[in-house]
This record gives sequence, C-alpha cells and structure tokens, in this order.
Amino acid sequence: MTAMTMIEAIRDAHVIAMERDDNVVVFGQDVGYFGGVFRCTHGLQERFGDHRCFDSPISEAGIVGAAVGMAAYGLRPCVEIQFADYMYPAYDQIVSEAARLRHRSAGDFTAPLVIRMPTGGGIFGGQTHSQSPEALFTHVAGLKTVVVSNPYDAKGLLIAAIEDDDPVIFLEPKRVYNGPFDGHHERPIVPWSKHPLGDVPEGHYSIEIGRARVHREGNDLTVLAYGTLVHVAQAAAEEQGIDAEIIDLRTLVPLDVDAIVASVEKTGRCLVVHEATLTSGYGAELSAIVQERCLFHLEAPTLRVCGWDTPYPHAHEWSYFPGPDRVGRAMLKLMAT
Amino acid sequence: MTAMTMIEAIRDAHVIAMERDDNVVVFGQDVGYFGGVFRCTHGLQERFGDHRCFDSPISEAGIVGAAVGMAAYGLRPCVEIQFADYMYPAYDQIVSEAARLRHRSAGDFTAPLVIRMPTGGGIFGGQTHSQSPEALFTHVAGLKTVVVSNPYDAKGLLIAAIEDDDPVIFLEPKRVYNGPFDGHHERPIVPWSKHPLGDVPEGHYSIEIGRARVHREGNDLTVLAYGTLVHVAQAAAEEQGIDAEIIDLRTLVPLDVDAIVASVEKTGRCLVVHEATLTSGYGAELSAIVQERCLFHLEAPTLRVCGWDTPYPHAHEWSYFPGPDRVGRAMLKLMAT
Amino acid sequence: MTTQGDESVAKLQLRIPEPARGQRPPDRVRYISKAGEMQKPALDEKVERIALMRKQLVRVLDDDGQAVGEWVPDISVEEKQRGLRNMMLTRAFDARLLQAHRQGKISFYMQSLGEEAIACGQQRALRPGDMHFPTYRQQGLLISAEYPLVDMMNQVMSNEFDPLHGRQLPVMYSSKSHGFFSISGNLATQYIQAVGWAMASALRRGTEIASAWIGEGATAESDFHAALVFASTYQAPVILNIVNNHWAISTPEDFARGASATFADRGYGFSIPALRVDGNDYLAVFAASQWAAERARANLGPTLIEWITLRVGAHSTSDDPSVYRPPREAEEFPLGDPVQRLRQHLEFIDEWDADRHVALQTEVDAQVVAAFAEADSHGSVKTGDVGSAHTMFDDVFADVPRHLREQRDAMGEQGGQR
Amino acid sequence: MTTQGDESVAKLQLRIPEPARGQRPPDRVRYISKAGEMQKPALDEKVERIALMRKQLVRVLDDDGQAVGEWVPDISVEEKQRGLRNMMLTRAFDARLLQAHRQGKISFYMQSLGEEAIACGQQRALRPGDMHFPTYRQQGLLISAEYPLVDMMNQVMSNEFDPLHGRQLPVMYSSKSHGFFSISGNLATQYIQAVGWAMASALRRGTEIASAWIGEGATAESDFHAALVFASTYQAPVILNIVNNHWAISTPEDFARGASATFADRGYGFSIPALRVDGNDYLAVFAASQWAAERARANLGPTLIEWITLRVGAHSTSDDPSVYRPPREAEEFPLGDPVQRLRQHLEFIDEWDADRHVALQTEVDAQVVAAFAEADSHGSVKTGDVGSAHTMFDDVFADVPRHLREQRDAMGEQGGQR
Ligand SMILES: Cc1ncc(C[n+]2csc(CCOP(=O)(O)OP(=O)(O)O)c2C)c(N)n1
Ligand SMILES: Cc1ncc(C[n+]2csc(CCOP(=O)(O)OP(=O)(O)O)c2C)c(N)n1
Ligand SMILES: [Mg+2]
Ligand SMILES: [Mg+2]
Repeated sequence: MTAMTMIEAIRDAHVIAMERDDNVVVFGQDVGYFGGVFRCTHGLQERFGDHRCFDSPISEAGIVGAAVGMAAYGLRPCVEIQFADYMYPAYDQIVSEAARLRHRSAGDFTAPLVIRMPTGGGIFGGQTHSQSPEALFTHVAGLKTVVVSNPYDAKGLLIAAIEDDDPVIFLEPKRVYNGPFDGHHERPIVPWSKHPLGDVPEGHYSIEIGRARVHREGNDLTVLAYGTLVHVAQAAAEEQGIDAEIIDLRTLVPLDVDAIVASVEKTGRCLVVHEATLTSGYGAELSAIVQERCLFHLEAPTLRVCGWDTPYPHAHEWSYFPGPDRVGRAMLKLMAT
Repeated sequence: MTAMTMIEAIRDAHVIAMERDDNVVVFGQDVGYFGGVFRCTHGLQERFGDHRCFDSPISEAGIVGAAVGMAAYGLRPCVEIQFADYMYPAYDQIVSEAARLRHRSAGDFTAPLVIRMPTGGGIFGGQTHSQSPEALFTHVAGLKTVVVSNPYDAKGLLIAAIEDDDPVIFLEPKRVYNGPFDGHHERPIVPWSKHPLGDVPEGHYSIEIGRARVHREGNDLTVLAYGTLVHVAQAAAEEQGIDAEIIDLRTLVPLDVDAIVASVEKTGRCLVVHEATLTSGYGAELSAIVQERCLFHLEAPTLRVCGWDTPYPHAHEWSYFPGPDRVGRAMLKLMAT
Repeated sequence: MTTQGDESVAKLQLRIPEPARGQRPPDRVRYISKAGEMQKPALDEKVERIALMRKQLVRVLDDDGQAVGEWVPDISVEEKQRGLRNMMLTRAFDARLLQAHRQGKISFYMQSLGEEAIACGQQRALRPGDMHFPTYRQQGLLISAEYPLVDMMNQVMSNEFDPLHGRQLPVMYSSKSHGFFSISGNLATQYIQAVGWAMASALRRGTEIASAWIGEGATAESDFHAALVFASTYQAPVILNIVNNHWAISTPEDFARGASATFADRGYGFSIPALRVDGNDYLAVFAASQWAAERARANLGPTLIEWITLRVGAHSTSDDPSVYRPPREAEEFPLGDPVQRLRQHLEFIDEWDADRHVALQTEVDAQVVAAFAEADSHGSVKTGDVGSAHTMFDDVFADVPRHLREQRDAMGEQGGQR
Repeated sequence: MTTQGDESVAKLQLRIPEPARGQRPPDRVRYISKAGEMQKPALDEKVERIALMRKQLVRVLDDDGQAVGEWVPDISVEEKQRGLRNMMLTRAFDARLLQAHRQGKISFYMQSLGEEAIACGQQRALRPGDMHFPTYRQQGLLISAEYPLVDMMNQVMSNEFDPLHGRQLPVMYSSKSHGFFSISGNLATQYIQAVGWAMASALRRGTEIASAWIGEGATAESDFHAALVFASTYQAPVILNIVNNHWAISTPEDFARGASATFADRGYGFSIPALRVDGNDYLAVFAASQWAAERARANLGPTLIEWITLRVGAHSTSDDPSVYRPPREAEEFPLGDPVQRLRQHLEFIDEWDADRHVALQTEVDAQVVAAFAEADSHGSVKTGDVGSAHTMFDDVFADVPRHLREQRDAMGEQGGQR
C-alpha cells in the first residue's frame, strides 16, 4: 500500500496497463511531452517513448476519431479530453462511432478504448471548466460510464476500463484529484494521505465495472451518489446526525441495481445527488428506477439535490454546487416526511 | 381551415414567418433549390429568393455555427438538420454556443434561432435515420425543446419557435409527416385529411411554447406522451378499452408541470411513453417529476414504455418501436396494480 | 443591428452557388488534360513541385483506347480483364438489386453506376491486410475482393443470413477479412478513423496501410479536417480518396468545394501531395492508387486523390434527380463510361472482342442471378423473413448486461412487432 | 491484427513533432522577408498570383525603424502615436492584473504580452459597426475601442459591477457596442460564427464586415474547417485571422500546422487569399488589416491572415512554461517587440523621444492604476464581493421560466454557498 493522490493513482494505472500490454497507447492535448494539464500522464512519454504516449493537435473529434480507428486496428487507446466541457466536438465520434461499432458490424470490428476527462466544478473554472456531462453518455447505448471518487477506485477502475473490450467513458471529478473534498470550500484541503481510500495497492488490480460500493452503512435513508458528492453526502450525514447509507455507484452504466434496491428497501427513503444540472440528469434515471422497483417501500418521495438548470457560474459556483448544507437540508426533509 | 399534411403545415409556417419578418432566413442541406429531402422547405427559394432560403454545404457544425453568428447579427435563422441522427457534429455549437450565448454575455448577444430536425423510426431507416435525441437537448440549460405530433400544432408551434427570442430545438417525428400513425405498421396509412388535427387555419397563429395539450380525456390512468406516441397511446387505450387521459406534452422544456400534476392526481396512475432509448431518456425526468410531486396520489409505480437500450435496428424496427401492444400491456399492468 | 453604413461603399451580397440546372454538363469537369500529358512524379518528389501539376488530370487511356504516358501501369492483360470483369460484375449486381427494390423485395438501395473503376481499380492496387474505410458507394471494393455476392445480398435484404443480423441499412456492409471497414450512416466519420488505423499500423511498426474514402460533398464535414490535420502532422500511411461525382444528393460540387479550383487543393493546404485523376479510366485509377500506396509504404506519408467521375444514377432509391439534374448529363459527361473505356483498350490491344464481351456479360449476369436466387430464397425484411429480434440485444456490449437481458425478456417471445 | 507483412518493405513509423526543447528560438519563424520586400497585390488580384507570395512576410518596419515598401499604410503621426499608446496601455493593463493574481485578488488571468500590435492595429483599421469574434488574447481590441478599463477589471474580478454578473471566467469579455463578440471558453466556435455574422450582413445587403480570430493551435479544431468552407462557398465578407504565437499551451505550432509550410497555406486549400504578416510590426498589421477589410467591403470575399508573433508569457496564470519552453526564447525571437519597434519608428521620424515615452508610460500606468483602484474598491470574487447569486437564473432564457423560478426560490435568500 502507498498513499497516493487520485492523480498519482491514475498515472500508476496507466503505467501498469502500458507495461502489461504494448497495444495500450495514450494521447491527447498536452499529455505527451508535458504530461497533461493535470499531470495525469506525467512521465509516460519519457518512460514508454513517443510511439506509446504523445501529444495531439487540438481536435477532440480527431483524438476520438483516430482512437476509434486505432482500436479497430487492435490497439487499446486511452485518450484524454482536457476538460469534459470540451468533449462536445468529439460527441459524434463517441455516440455514432465508438458506441455503435461492435453492434453495427455484428462484432466484426470493436472499439476497446477509454476516454478520460476531468469533470465538475469547484476550481473557479466557470461554465467551460466545470461541467459534469455524464447523462449525455448514459443515454447512449453501447457506452460504459464510470465516475470515480477516490484514488483506490480510480486505479482499479481505470485498469479495468483499459482492459475492457467496450468503449468506456472515464470521468474524473477534478475537485477530488488532491483530496476527499466534502463541499466545505472555506476549509483547508484534506489530503488523500489522510484518507483510507488514499491507500493504493502497488501493482495490478482491477475493480469490476458495474459494481457499486457502500461508502457508509446506515438505516435512516439511502443516498445514491458518485464522484465528489459521495464525500459531500458523508459530511452532510455527519453534520445532521443522520444515519444515512451512502452508495457510491462508481459505474452509471451498467448500473448496480441490486445494491440500490437492497438499500432502499432497507431504509425506505432515498436521496439522489449529483453536480450536473437537474433536468434530465442521471438523477432522473435513478429516481425513476427507485420508484419503479421500490415504490411500495418508499415512505417519502425520492428527492434530487443537483446543480441548478443554469450554466455553471464562475463567481457563484458555491451557490451552484450542491454542498453539505443543501444535501443536509434534503436529508432532514426526507426524514420529516 | 385547410386540410394539410404535417409537411404542408411546416412549409406554411415558414412562408408566414418569412413574409412577416425579413430577418427570417432558412438554410440547410438540400433545402434551397430542391426544397428539402422531406419537401418541408419546397418553394421557399423560388418565392423569397436565394438570400432568404439557400442550400448549405454538408456541415451540421457549419449550419448551426453560422446560424448562431447570423442570430447574433439580428437575423432569425430557421435551419434544417436533414435527420436528427446527424445533429451530433453540431452538438457543440448547440450546447456550448446557442444555448449559452445570452447567459454568458448577460443578454448582450442572443441566439434566436430554430433548429428543425426529423426524428423517430418506422421508415426502415436503420440506426442513422431513426433516432429521437430529445433527452440530449432537455439536459442543456438554455434550450427550449418542442416535439410536434400533428399539423395544427406543427404550424402554430413552428411560428412560435421562429418568433421566440431563445434557441428552439424543433423535433418532427417523420412517421407522422403524412398521417396520424398509431403504430399499426401493417395497416394502410391514414391521411391527415381524415383527422381533425389535419385541419389547419390559414394565416398567422401561434401556440404558446410550454403548454401541453390534453389529447384525450380519461380517468383510469394518465399517459404522458409526445410526437408519434400520442397516437400510439390513443390506439392502445381504445384497443384495451381503458379510459386513459393522454397528455401531448408538445414542449419538453419548459414543461407544463401543472397539466401533468392535475391529471395524475385525478387518475392516480401514470404511464410514460417515448420512442427514444429508455435509459436516461426524457421519460426518466417525467417519472421522477411525477413521483416527486404526486407520490401520495400514486396507486402504482409510474411505468415507462420506451425504445430498448440498443441502436435502432433496421430489420427489427417494429420490435424496437413501442407499439400499441406494448403500450396496451403496460396500461393493463398499471390497472392491475 | 441596423445595416446603415457609409453609403460610399457598395452593399454587400453573397455568392450562392448557382443551382444544378444552370450548369452545362460538358463544362462539368474543370481542367481536362490529354491522356498521357501529365508526368509521373518520383515517390519522394517535393510536394511543392507536385503542386505545380494541381490542375492537370492523370489520364492513361486516350480516345482510341490506347494506354499512353508515364502513368501507364505495369499490369498483365489478365489483370486488366479481371478489372473489366469486376466492374461489370459490380454493375450487374447494382442492376439486380435496383430491380429487387422496384419489385418491393428490399427497403432501400444505393448504386455506384458510372463510378465502378475507382473502387475496383484501387482494391486491386492495394494488398491483403490493408484496410479500406469506405462510404456506401464503394461496393466495388468488396466485389473485387471476392466477398461472396450472396452475403452482400443477404445484408441488403436483411434476411436471416444477413451477416449483420438486419441491424444496418442496406449496403452498410462490413468485412474485416476483406479489408472493408464497417460503413457508418454518418458521413465523414470514417475519414479520421482511417488515419487512426494507419497511425496504429505505424505505431506498431506494421506494414499495412489504410485507405480513406469520402464523397466530394462530405468533405465539408468537420471530420475531413481532423483527418487532414492528423495525417499531415503524424505523416500517417494513408490514402485520402475524394470521389468527386459532382453531386451531393441535389447540391452540385460547388457547395463543398467553394471557390477553390479543385478538391485536390485541400491537400495542398496541408502540404499533402494531391492528384486529380480520371476516375473513369481504370488504368489511371490503378496507377495513381499504386503510386499513393507505395508512398505510404515507403514512410513518405499521406497522399490525397481527387477522383473525377459522375454519379450517373439517382443518389439512392429514395431520390428523384429529375427535379435538379441537367438533362443529358451522363451522355455529355466528357470522361465517358469506365466499362466501355477499359473494354475499348482491351480491344485496341487485341485482347478482347465483342463475342468475349457478350460471353463475359452473360457470365456475370448469371453469377448475379444465381446469387440473388439464393439470397431471395431466404426472403427479406419485406417478407418478414428476418432473424430473431432478440439478436438486437447482442453486440451492444461484448457481454449482454443485466438491463439488456431484462429488456430482452420483456420483449417476449414473439418479439413484439407492435 | 498482426503486423506481419512483406518483409521487403520497411516497417512504418510516425512523425511525432519534436518537443519544444528541440527547437532553437531563432529558427522559430520560417521565411522572414526583408522589410518592404513583399509587394502589395491589387485588391482584386487573382488568388493564384497572391499565392506565389505565400512564403513571403508582409513587413513595413526595417531594423532602423524606417517604414519601407508598398505596404506602408497611409496614416497620420497621431494615429501611430495612438497605436503606441494602445499597446502600452494593454501591456500595463495585463501587468496590473497579473500582479492582482499574485496578490490573490483574482482567480485567473491571461495576458497578451508580445502580441499587442495585432489586436490594437486591426481594431484601428476596421470601422465602427464591424464585429470582431475574438479569443481570450485580444484584449487589445477592447482597449483600442476605448471600452472602459474599469469594466474590464470588474469582469476579471467578478465583482458586483461585472457587466457579466460573475458568470464568465476572467477575460471572457463581451461588448456588442464596441464590436467585440462574447468570448467562448470553447476554442474555435467563434470562427464559423464570425462567418455567419458576415453572411448575415451580406444577406441583408449591409456594409459591416466581421473579423474572426483564432490561435494557431485551435486551427486544428473542426469549426476552423466549417468557417473556411462557408467563407469560401458564399464568399462572405470576413477577415480570418490566425494568430501564430508558436505555442498552444505546451505544444509547439507543429502539431496544428502539420507538414504544411505555413498556416496561411490553409487558405489556399480553399482559394482564399492568404497573407503572412509580421505581427510585431504595427504598421504591417494596420496595412494588412486594411487591405483585407477593403477586399471584404468591396464584395471580394474573405481574406486569411497568419500573424507571426510570440506568446512571450505563460499560457495563463495556471500554466508553468518552464517545463516545456526553450530558454531565452523571447530574447532571441527574430521579430522583436511590437512596442519597441513602433517607438523606434516614431523616433526615427522624429515624432517621439525618450522623455515623451517616459511621460506616456507614466500616463498609461496612472490610468491603469486609477481604474484598478476603482475596480478593487468593489472587491472581487476572492473577497466574496459578488452580486446576488440569484442572478445566475437570469438570461438562461429571455424570461425566467417556472422551473428556474422554483429553483431560485429553493436556493434561498443567502444563496446557499455550501
Ligand atoms: C453527418 C451526415 N449529414 C448528412 C447526411 C445525409 N446525406 C447522406 S448522403 C449525402 C450526400 C453525400 O454526398 P457526397 O459526399 O458527394 O457522396 P455521394 O452520395 O455523391 O457518393 C447526405 C447529405 C449524412 N448521412 N450524414
Ligand atoms: C474545445 C477546446 N479544447 C481544448 C481547450 C483547452 N485549451 C484552452 S487554450 C488551449 C491552447 C490554444 O492554443 P492557441 O489556439 O494557439 O491559442 P493561444 O493560447 O496560443 O493564444 C487549449 C488546448 C479549449 N478551451 N477548448
Ligand atoms: Mg458526390
Ligand atoms: Mg498559439
């Protein structure tokens, strides 16, 4: 075990995957010589050479389109989109190509590739460095969508994603790169070295895509969360003294429905939280599934605490971000119903 | 009143909007000289000249990007994407630009434009001529999303969309262009001339964006539908002898929540139907809203009958399409709960 | 915003390319060189020197059918006869399936009438292991690679024997083993993918090259740019084909080409050597493809080729060109017909005659008829003879995940249908 | 797929552009012409003739500061002095805000150090009513248009007086009245929008033209292609500026340019006249901008201009160039510094001297200090002095719809904050 930040865990996952399989290639804007604006690929070019890790032109469509072609050849590209907010130019290649290639060719060609992107706000990035577009991927048949919340999961899930034979969207909430951020932006950053999930095994291990993790056991209510909001929910529960069961979904598609149903049937109350805008966010799917499968166990309507239906505002990001107060108030409201 | 197909009603709406306002310009692939592959802009170039209606290169990004610039200048572009399946190359211009321009410039610049696109399957179009991507627009703050189900609404809503000061996504289910298709693909097509909603007033009229329409009154259960599925739900209700209240939402964002709540509180049961894939479809948002606002009126879980989570298969489109049998079975199941 | 301004300056206006009817068919092809006129540059010739020939047209066959000039490919008579057969087979294949559409046996079809030389010729000039990233109008690639006609027809009919399980629109074939990448309904996406595939071959120090295909109209799409940027930056071993058949459904080439003289010019914006080639001249197609392939294999990077031809038929079975097409366009097209021209050449060199031609025509027709009879015996989507609807849940992912298993069960045995 | 193949051919490999450190700063600029060497083509000169000059560089100021050649713009001494002032004001503005960032008063900043002549010069060469579609490095446009410095600073500080209500990242200004389109964080999107705006002006028979701005790195983006296609096809009245400052964060220009000789070449792929211009030569900037604007206004269509300059500073306050930058790059950059070169010219023509320069420096510094003091008095996002969080719900739509009113109420009075 070594204490790692999530950045170090992601870098380590790259190294291990590249060492085990020559077909793994890594590229994207500033990822080669420089090592990525968040340093997640730092040292890979030096270590593996410029035919394994290299910089790309500023063309997200080109990065993903080329990756699809490379994957069809037999490689396993793991590419970085510098910010999730900039994935839109690549959206056609992701939705119409990577997601559909296996199906439309009946398995003749496949697209085993990973598209990594930093998501979420909290760094004063404004509307184009703060987005959480997961729901734009979960609606697309053929994509697996992973969102990580800590270094241990990040390494195990990234290795699993690179080894997966299907295209995987790998979302990295940038606010938890360096510590388990709980939404208290006014407080000093707690480093991962002080958190059990910052303990990362050396060498190869992988975490099954499609399995949720019970982050905190409890009986009062169930919180369905992923990414940064896992830590926010924990802070809210502790501050409100509510015995919440917090489920870190980790994978949105395929979804671990059993873990959700088991918990909601136990608690009878459910809160869904995410940072993305509310309307048509992935929380809507979770809320729909909960009432479809657990309606007669529900003692209260499932609530959603999410980003507002506006662009992510630079100066007001802490009013936009669903922090511990908002999440806590929703917990109290749920318990009062 | 004149009997019109939905194509004629859309063409008529263009003519009226272009006559009333010189700032309305129309362009897209094959829309000028040829009049559009579905003939929705037929005759406009001849009538208004090539500086009001013209062909464009095959670049959806260019069409929408240029439209955003024209709108910023002061025009009201109404552009056609040949099939909704081909909107992805324009997605960045739609999401990052058209939807955000007013907000990010604090109203200094605006993007009053309409993006029309044919949606849905049922014409043996396969996976790239059959999609219904509405949920990819409803998740984006700053976009209004309209889906039409009949000629009367199509004309009134398109005029309203062109006159609207915000960007409007205008979705036209191609299967109802020529008649109120109820899912019985094995039966002959019923023309709009035989349907009351095929009666279209001459001249200018508009329908408020954000208002649903009660397509059929009933007391047993509420069906939330839009586009083609409105007619499918009606057929299913009649075939199963269920007194369903069918609400044609017409606008997905902004949503007519009052109409939904009033109906569900009355019936106590709700069925959500759409052609798009189930997971993270707009039906998830509707289901979530219904349980948030009406949980204690619900006698059964809100059910969703939607397209499967696969690409739209060419040969099996009728197994993919949520037809009257699937919708009817869901109605029976709801009543049995 | 008002448009008041200094009245001393002219009011602005746009150039809206004139519609098709305004164009005389004979003027359709700009800059036609004489056969043999254009020289053949060395493989490693400086791009700036090749650029000096940008308005010339690679042509080998003259009006008498004689092969002349530096571009005459060094290929056997048998190879030429094989090319003729491939083109005639492709044309017969298209004809039979168009007929099947008229008979209501299939839902949709797209022919390559008049463009057969390009796909058939390039397929023969490349090697097994190379990968083509085609559009829907390169069926000649599969046919020349001897992919079974009956499998193609089963795909078009979406019947139980369709290798793609009826998932794709007719003509959207896929065959890795025959060097034919899965066709996408979304234009241009394959162009950058081809560059990526070629990059992969080079990243792994392979020897295979990729060939990207696009229509002139689709060069306006963004992925065309991504492909040229990546091909130019990394010097990927790829052939960038632009098939200029002068039409994009109803719009003439002008809308995509803009003010530039040729589509080949696009390459020079990236210092990618670019040729304009007579796409109806089988020998020119073979020679130009071979030249580009040798450049790629010699690590000399990408080559762009603009193929000049004509879409003789309708865009697809859904299209009615009478609304926008100038009359007599095919008849007056200055580059003639690819089958006739290669036939004329073989006759000129006394390796062909009318009897052999009739015999070959009979043979290919029979081959097509036999294949169609077999495919037709399996029925089609129109007769409801399709495989199990449950197959739609396969291949969404490598394994069928839980939510898709649940949906498959929900669909029920009969597979819905309503 | 295996990579076995004919062993007679070489194994393939890619060209991965060499990292920055490999490049000697003095060689950074390809093809440097002497001042006055390049001729000035007539406005309606054939694009193919202009293309012959594609490797030349429009330069007016020689090493002594003398203005020489056909491109010498016909502008008054006052206009030149104004240009000097605008550049110095822009530089002082940047310096003060960088200091503010070090002081922890603002969250982020991007300077234009070394590139001031381009935005400042072109703004003066165009007319009121024309519209610029800038990137985040053209603050010189706003400053030269006399947009209030304090408003810019309020935006950067995101305080209560920020015209954009703290919604945008610092430097993402917007001012329609000053011909400055709202800056997007998404690269290249504005390029095709500028073409659309120019098309609109022409569709309405107006007289205003648009000016599109992009960095050399972002020309790899797809919207760059869409812009060139539409500009070329419709011959829109637009100036297509490419600011080649040799860096895209950590990647050298090579990644976007690929194998082509220049970025100006991109224009020739579309038969769009393209100039390479010394971007650190204020007079060359003015003259080239004026030439392009006159072409647009005369309905002669788009002009592409590659501006050669250097990003002297870091990409942004989040960037650390020491990791990737060659040492002494700015010192050895062959085109010098724009402020110094215009100053030298004014001194050469005896319209300037050291005393006046010091006086002007003092004046612009004072202006900036005064503006900053005022902005600073309103506080910043760092001191929590921001407007009401409820404003985030305005301008999502023209009117606030019901669901946003409900969310605004749910946010509560204090506006959350946690
Ligand atoms: C992204 C996208 N936009 C639009 C279409 C609709 N479409 C199909 S073919 C076609 C014309 C293509 O013309 P061209 O590229 O010249 O190829 P050709 O048909 O002439 O072979 C269009 C517009 C599409 N399939 N994909
Ligand atoms: C679509 C998109 N992709 C990536 C980025 C991240 N990014 C911001 S600036 C930049 C470099 C741009 O370089 P260049 O175009 O040369 O402009 P310069 O910074 O040199 O002025 C990148 C990659 C972005 N803002 N938008
Ligand atoms: Mg074509
Ligand atoms: Mg740059």
